[in-house]
Amino acid sequence: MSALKSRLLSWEGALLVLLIGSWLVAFATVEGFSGTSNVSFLLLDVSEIALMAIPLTLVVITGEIDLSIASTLGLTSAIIGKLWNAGLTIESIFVIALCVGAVCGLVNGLLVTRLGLPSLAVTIGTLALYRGLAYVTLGDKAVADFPAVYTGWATGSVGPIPKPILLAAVLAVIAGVILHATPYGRSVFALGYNEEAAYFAGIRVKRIKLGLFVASGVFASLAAIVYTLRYSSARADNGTGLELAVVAAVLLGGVSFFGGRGTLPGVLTGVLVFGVLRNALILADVSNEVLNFVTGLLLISSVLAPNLATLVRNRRSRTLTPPLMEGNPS
Amino acid sequence: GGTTKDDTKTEAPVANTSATADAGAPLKEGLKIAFLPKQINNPYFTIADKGGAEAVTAFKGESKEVGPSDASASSQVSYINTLTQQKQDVIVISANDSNAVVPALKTARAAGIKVVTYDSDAAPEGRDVFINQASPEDLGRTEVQVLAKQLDYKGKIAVLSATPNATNQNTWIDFMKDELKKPEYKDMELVKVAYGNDEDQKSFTETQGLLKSYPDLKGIISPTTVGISAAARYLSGSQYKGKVALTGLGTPNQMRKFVKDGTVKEFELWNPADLGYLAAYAGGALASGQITGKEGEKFTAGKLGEKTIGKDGVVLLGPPTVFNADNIDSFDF
Amino acid sequence: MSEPTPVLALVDVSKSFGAVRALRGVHLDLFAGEIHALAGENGAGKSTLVKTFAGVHRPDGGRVLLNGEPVVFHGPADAQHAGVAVIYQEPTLFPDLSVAENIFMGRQPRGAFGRLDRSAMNAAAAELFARLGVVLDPSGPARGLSIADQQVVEIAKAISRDAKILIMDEPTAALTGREVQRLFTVARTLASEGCALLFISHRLEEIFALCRRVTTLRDGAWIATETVADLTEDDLVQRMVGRELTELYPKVDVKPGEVALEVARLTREGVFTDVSFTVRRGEIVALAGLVGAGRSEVARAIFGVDRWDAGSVSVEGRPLRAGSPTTAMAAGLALVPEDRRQQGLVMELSIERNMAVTGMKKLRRGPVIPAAAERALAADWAARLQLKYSRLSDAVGVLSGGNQQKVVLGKWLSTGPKVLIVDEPTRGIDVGTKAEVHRLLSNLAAEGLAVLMISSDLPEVLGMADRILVMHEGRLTAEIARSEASEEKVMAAATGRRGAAA
Amino acid sequence: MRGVIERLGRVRELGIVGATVVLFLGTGLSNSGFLSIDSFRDILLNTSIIGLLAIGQAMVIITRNVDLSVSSITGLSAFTAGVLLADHKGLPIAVVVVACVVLGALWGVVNGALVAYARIPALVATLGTLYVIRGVDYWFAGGRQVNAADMPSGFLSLGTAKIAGIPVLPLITLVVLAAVGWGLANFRSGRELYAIGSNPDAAVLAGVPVARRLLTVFVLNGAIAGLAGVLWAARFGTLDATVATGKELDVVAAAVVGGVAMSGGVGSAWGAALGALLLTSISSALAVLKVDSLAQYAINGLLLLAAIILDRLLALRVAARLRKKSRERSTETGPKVAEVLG
Ligand SMILES: Nc1ncnc2c1ncn2[C@@H]1O[C@H](COP(=O)(O)OP(=O)(O)OP(=O)(O)O)[C@@H](O)[C@H]1O
Ligand SMILES: Nc1ncnc2c1ncn2[C@@H]1O[C@H](COP(=O)(O)OP(=O)(O)OP(=O)(O)O)[C@@H](O)[C@H]1O
Ligand SMILES: [Mg+2]
Ligand SMILES: [Mg+2]
Repeated sequence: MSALKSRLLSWEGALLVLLIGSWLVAFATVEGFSGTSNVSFLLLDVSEIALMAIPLTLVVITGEIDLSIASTLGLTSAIIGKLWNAGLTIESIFVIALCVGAVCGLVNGLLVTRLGLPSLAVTIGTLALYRGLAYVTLGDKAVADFPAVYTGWATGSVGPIPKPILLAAVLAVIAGVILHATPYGRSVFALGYNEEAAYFAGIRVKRIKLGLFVASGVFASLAAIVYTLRYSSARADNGTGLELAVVAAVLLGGVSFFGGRGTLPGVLTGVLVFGVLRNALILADVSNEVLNFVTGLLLISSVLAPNLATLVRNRRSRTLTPPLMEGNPS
Repeated sequence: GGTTKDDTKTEAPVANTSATADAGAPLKEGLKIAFLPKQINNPYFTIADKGGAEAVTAFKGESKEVGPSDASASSQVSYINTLTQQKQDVIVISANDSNAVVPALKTARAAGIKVVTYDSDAAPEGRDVFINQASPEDLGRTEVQVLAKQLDYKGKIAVLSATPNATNQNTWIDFMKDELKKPEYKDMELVKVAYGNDEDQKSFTETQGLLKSYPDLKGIISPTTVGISAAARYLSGSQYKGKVALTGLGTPNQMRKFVKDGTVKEFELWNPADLGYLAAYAGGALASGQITGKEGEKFTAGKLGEKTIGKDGVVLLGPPTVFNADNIDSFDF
Repeated sequence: MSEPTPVLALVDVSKSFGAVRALRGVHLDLFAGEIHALAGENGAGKSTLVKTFAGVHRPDGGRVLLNGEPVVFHGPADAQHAGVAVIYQEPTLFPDLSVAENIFMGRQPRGAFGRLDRSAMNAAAAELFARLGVVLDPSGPARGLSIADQQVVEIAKAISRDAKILIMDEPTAALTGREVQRLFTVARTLASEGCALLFISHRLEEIFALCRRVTTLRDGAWIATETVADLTEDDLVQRMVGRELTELYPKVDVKPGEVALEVARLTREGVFTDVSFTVRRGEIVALAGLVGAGRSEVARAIFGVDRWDAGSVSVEGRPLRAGSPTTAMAAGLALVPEDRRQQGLVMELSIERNMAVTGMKKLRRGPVIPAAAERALAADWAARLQLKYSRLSDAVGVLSGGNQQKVVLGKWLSTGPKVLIVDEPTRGIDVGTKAEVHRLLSNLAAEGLAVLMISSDLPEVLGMADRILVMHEGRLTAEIARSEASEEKVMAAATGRRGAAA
Repeated sequence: MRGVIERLGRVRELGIVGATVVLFLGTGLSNSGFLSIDSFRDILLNTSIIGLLAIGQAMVIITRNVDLSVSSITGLSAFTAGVLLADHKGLPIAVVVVACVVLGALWGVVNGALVAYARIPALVATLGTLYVIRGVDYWFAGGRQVNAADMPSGFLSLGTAKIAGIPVLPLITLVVLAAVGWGLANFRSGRELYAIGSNPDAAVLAGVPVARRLLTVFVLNGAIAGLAGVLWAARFGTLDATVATGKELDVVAAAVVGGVAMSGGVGSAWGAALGALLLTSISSALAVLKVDSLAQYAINGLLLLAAIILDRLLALRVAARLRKKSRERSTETGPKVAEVLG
């Protein structure tokens, strides 16, 4: 554990250093970066990713994954548009939207926990399904005329901090406490490492996973509300492909894809690192292919760095730790 | 209580009507003009923006092309924001989502940046002028006419479009449907609108599907460069070659092979390079105060000569070129 | 007498893991044809030594000699090529592959075009099992085998290598008398064929029965290497523990109270049938039987880990819902499972987390768990069980096998259960600790706890149980009171020879 | 005398076969055209590329890893093929094929090294290289598009040519399938892949050269992706930097639908190929069934789920029967634990 902890700490530390470092470099070299308005653009751009990354972190820690979040976002957005055209009050629409997300998550959760299907396969399926339903709902139309009060809220900010980000921050703190300090969080880690042992210890494995999938859906629909409002545009294809960005952020944040390992602060730092680099590179007129490139390298180095460290350590103590410990499920 | 659709009224365009045009003013030098296409590395826009760059160098400005690699609705917004940060003089944009970009564009204009849309318009309050490649009405109707001639006004036809949300394609298709209502088309029937998502492979399989499910299909209109080439490629390799007519929008280089082997008789397209070129000059004129975007104002667009701003700030590029075996070799784009 | 050179030898070898010095200056020579015992408490360093022989660990200091020549094993593959075969303490099987392929992985018999010859492979495996006298389907999957069967497969794997050196780390921990005897016969044959064997066990009688020489370790240090014949069990314990051993089966007699656990006609399709019995407060009831009799399955069904198809279970008169460990725990049940790596512990989590995982509700202050309380609880039980550890925040996985078992016990005892089910509670636990655990169990019983103890260790069963239930092929075949219990009676019932039990 | 694993495995694949048959009959009823030779030809053609990728992916997943970068490798390879053919007229096609396969293999080396030696979880490593390789592709293409017209018709005809009435592309896929399928089932090295996926640590102790095997697997998969790229170029003719974007999920889906468990150690190349066939048949069927284009995505997803669920139910059934029969005592959680991703 100590080794593990230090590894984690070292990784979060490294991320933080990376974040501050890239921030300073951009601040010094990229003109237009330092403006407060730019800071809020930067943050606003990652607000949906941040929102969806929060529950996904927990989901991945339990050894599952949810690739359908971006499609859930699309479906919710489409339904928001449909209902808005139908003349419902925006407030009631928000409530319905959250329920839609909950249902989407519930479907994923039931398929994974009750039928014991691999979540990757299931959520690839629902990725297609939910996006499809979005098209069925809103077709090729786009709904734009949302009330200025709310679109204003979504684009508005307190000081340099956009309101959606504040929302995300509050939720993140709550989730962080739950994950790192409560019995629920302990159970999440335990079953992430060894589902069977957790089950033998009387942890309600299925219920916990189900709950997390539902949460993932709800947060996705929350992200949908933010997205729809800040672009004041409800469309069936909103957020297409966002899932990989979120997964990338979570992994960059040091969450082990095989479950059991990861922290929320790490993930949020990861999200910010992405935001800063993207923004800075675009400002510096770096072409899009380089953006792809950097994203990829970042992702790889996110694990390469700590691994090399451990590898070196092992060289010294000349112990052959069986490789791919990572690879061990449950 | 609560807010419903009826409570919201679309706010009036913030077009800076206060400003007055001075047609005489010279084109400023050193203008910073940025091109923001739907998607970077998309051949069509690459050509268009080359044309734009040519124009900008012509009036001694500096131009650049930035943009997302995915043509998704909102990915343009962060680029608009950064361009605003960089205090460009003009943003020339082809909107992926006519609404989603508006808030950002408003901020840009509030910061004194002129906004020109080309190829695909944004909501009027988001831009000063729109450079229209060809009036949607002309396009929609001519496509049908061209095809009808080829099948002498008889038989089932289908449309192979881009994404279900593509604004241009959808307006064109509406005009096609309207054209088809006319009596002379009574023997023609539009059986299906398929979507190839501007993906080569999807368009290819969709064409297959069309011909499977409608064996008696006589013609296909594909108003997108990706779609038409994919469809043409399937036809040319299948037993339908020459039996099923195909027309739509395509670039000569993509279609040359199929025009020569007889898969396709005719297709149309405007010259993308000219589109970018005109957009650049419009931007220059705006930034130099020659025009403000009001109807009737005039400006000279280099080799394209004088252009007049039409209703709600729309500038027409002119009628599209029709390509066929005779003229195709004289074009290279 | 001029000693021949040892086939494999450790000279002044030391190995540490961070703070833990698992081995310091250990000497060991293995001679062809001898069966050499390695004794030591939990955490003494036996498995570490084994892993150094196997090329898993490379020593920090000292040398490994093969036929007198220094060698460096860069990995298990090297060791295997050098003719070293190892049975690891923890089974290392491929659950998705067939039993036969598990045995012959990387050495599968091949036919034309390097195509591997499955029938030949299965035949060879069947032969090995026959030699070990066990019934196992070579083409069946390894997933779902009991610990015991897994151990059998491991043994088959090792002897199938016809290695020059065979190292066995607690191979008998999971086995019952019959399999052990078989294993010993095989071992003796191998030795007579000139193979050198290293044998580790916490069952001293086995060491005396099988081995010629014994090397003892204490806290990673080499204590002695002597001829078994010149030793008494007490001497050996003395070497291992460094003190006089207290009584091994400190059973205190208690007056059984009212019924705490009642199992009625419990049945699970194809696993066990019509199992009925009761356990009273203060009683220790042993569930004995041969490997595969289905004892663990009964335990798992009672605790709700597996569903049952018919019958009922009630704790203090209140019936339990089928298939819900959570309600079972709420009703006061606790199960110390058979397979500590897969079921008992979360290897990657710290000792304290593992201890607390069953008692989180109790530890909770408001919504959160105070780390201090968690640590206090863990520290308390670590002390009571005399756990060997460097830091409570270390991952349980780095503890020695026996110490891991203690953590599992602590984790369940800390819930203050009414009924405690222990499946092989002292498997892989050294004599010292064994005595501790036994005293713990009987004290708990004395305090009114009802204990159901599954064990393959007959002396333990006879020494600790007030009543002995015997299972055979998924059915209860006998109930024997402490007073008239004897090895013969139990074995008779366990092997299904009815008459004897009556 | 075959083992339970194989028995289970066979059943798993039978499930997919069943689903595919049902799909064909169902669609055939409403539109007999779907059952025409011609349409089978098209479906085979459409399957060949995804199928090829799925076969490679199966190898990787069996070792409890995954390779998401295949789509990018395919894209890069396809564009490279296009450029080679367009800019160097008269370059023998064989040379182009070899070049692309080698290109793919090289990226495979990168993936393999990252996973096997730097010990980065495959998902992270290959998600990373997915971005990196696509970046390289964009940089290389820089907005250029290679059109059918620029490539020799001899090459393009590959996409449509037939041998004995069967198109060439599916034949190529079949050859690869036969090779991989046989190797996985019958070579020691093939079996070792299952061992690695089933229990990596035990594999090390059993003396399996884990790192070397993993490297090989990724290289092979990369090479296959490279080959797929060439086929893509031949079949679709229009090539730019976006070729095959997003296909990685389809490929993984195909493998998983085909009964290759993400938790490693289970599945076969045949299953993966069948999975690919099922998925492509579904989309072809939808196009044929005059389903409203907007509803197609939804139904696609629905059917995908249906396929997985069906497969799962069959597996559970067999497990139950086994338990009753041979006193098999796999734990209640056991199978689920096995199914848990990674
Ligand atoms: N990989 C490891 N990392 C850290 N410490 C370890 C590791 N392996 C063993 N240890 C420590 O080394 C010491 C010796 O462990 P080892 O497993 O050799 O004991 P053992 O004699 O086999 O005990 P048992 O009889 O319970 O199996 C123990 O304190 C253990 O905690
Ligand atoms: N006839 C058999 N056929 C197949 N497997 C068997 C058979 N008999 C026993 N087994 C194996 O033995 C296991 C049952 O052992 P189980 O642990 O339930 O019994 P036990 O009495 O608790 O033995 P242990 O002493 O190992 O706990 C099953 O998992 C199964 O793999
Ligand atoms: Mg040990
Ligand atoms: Mg048992």
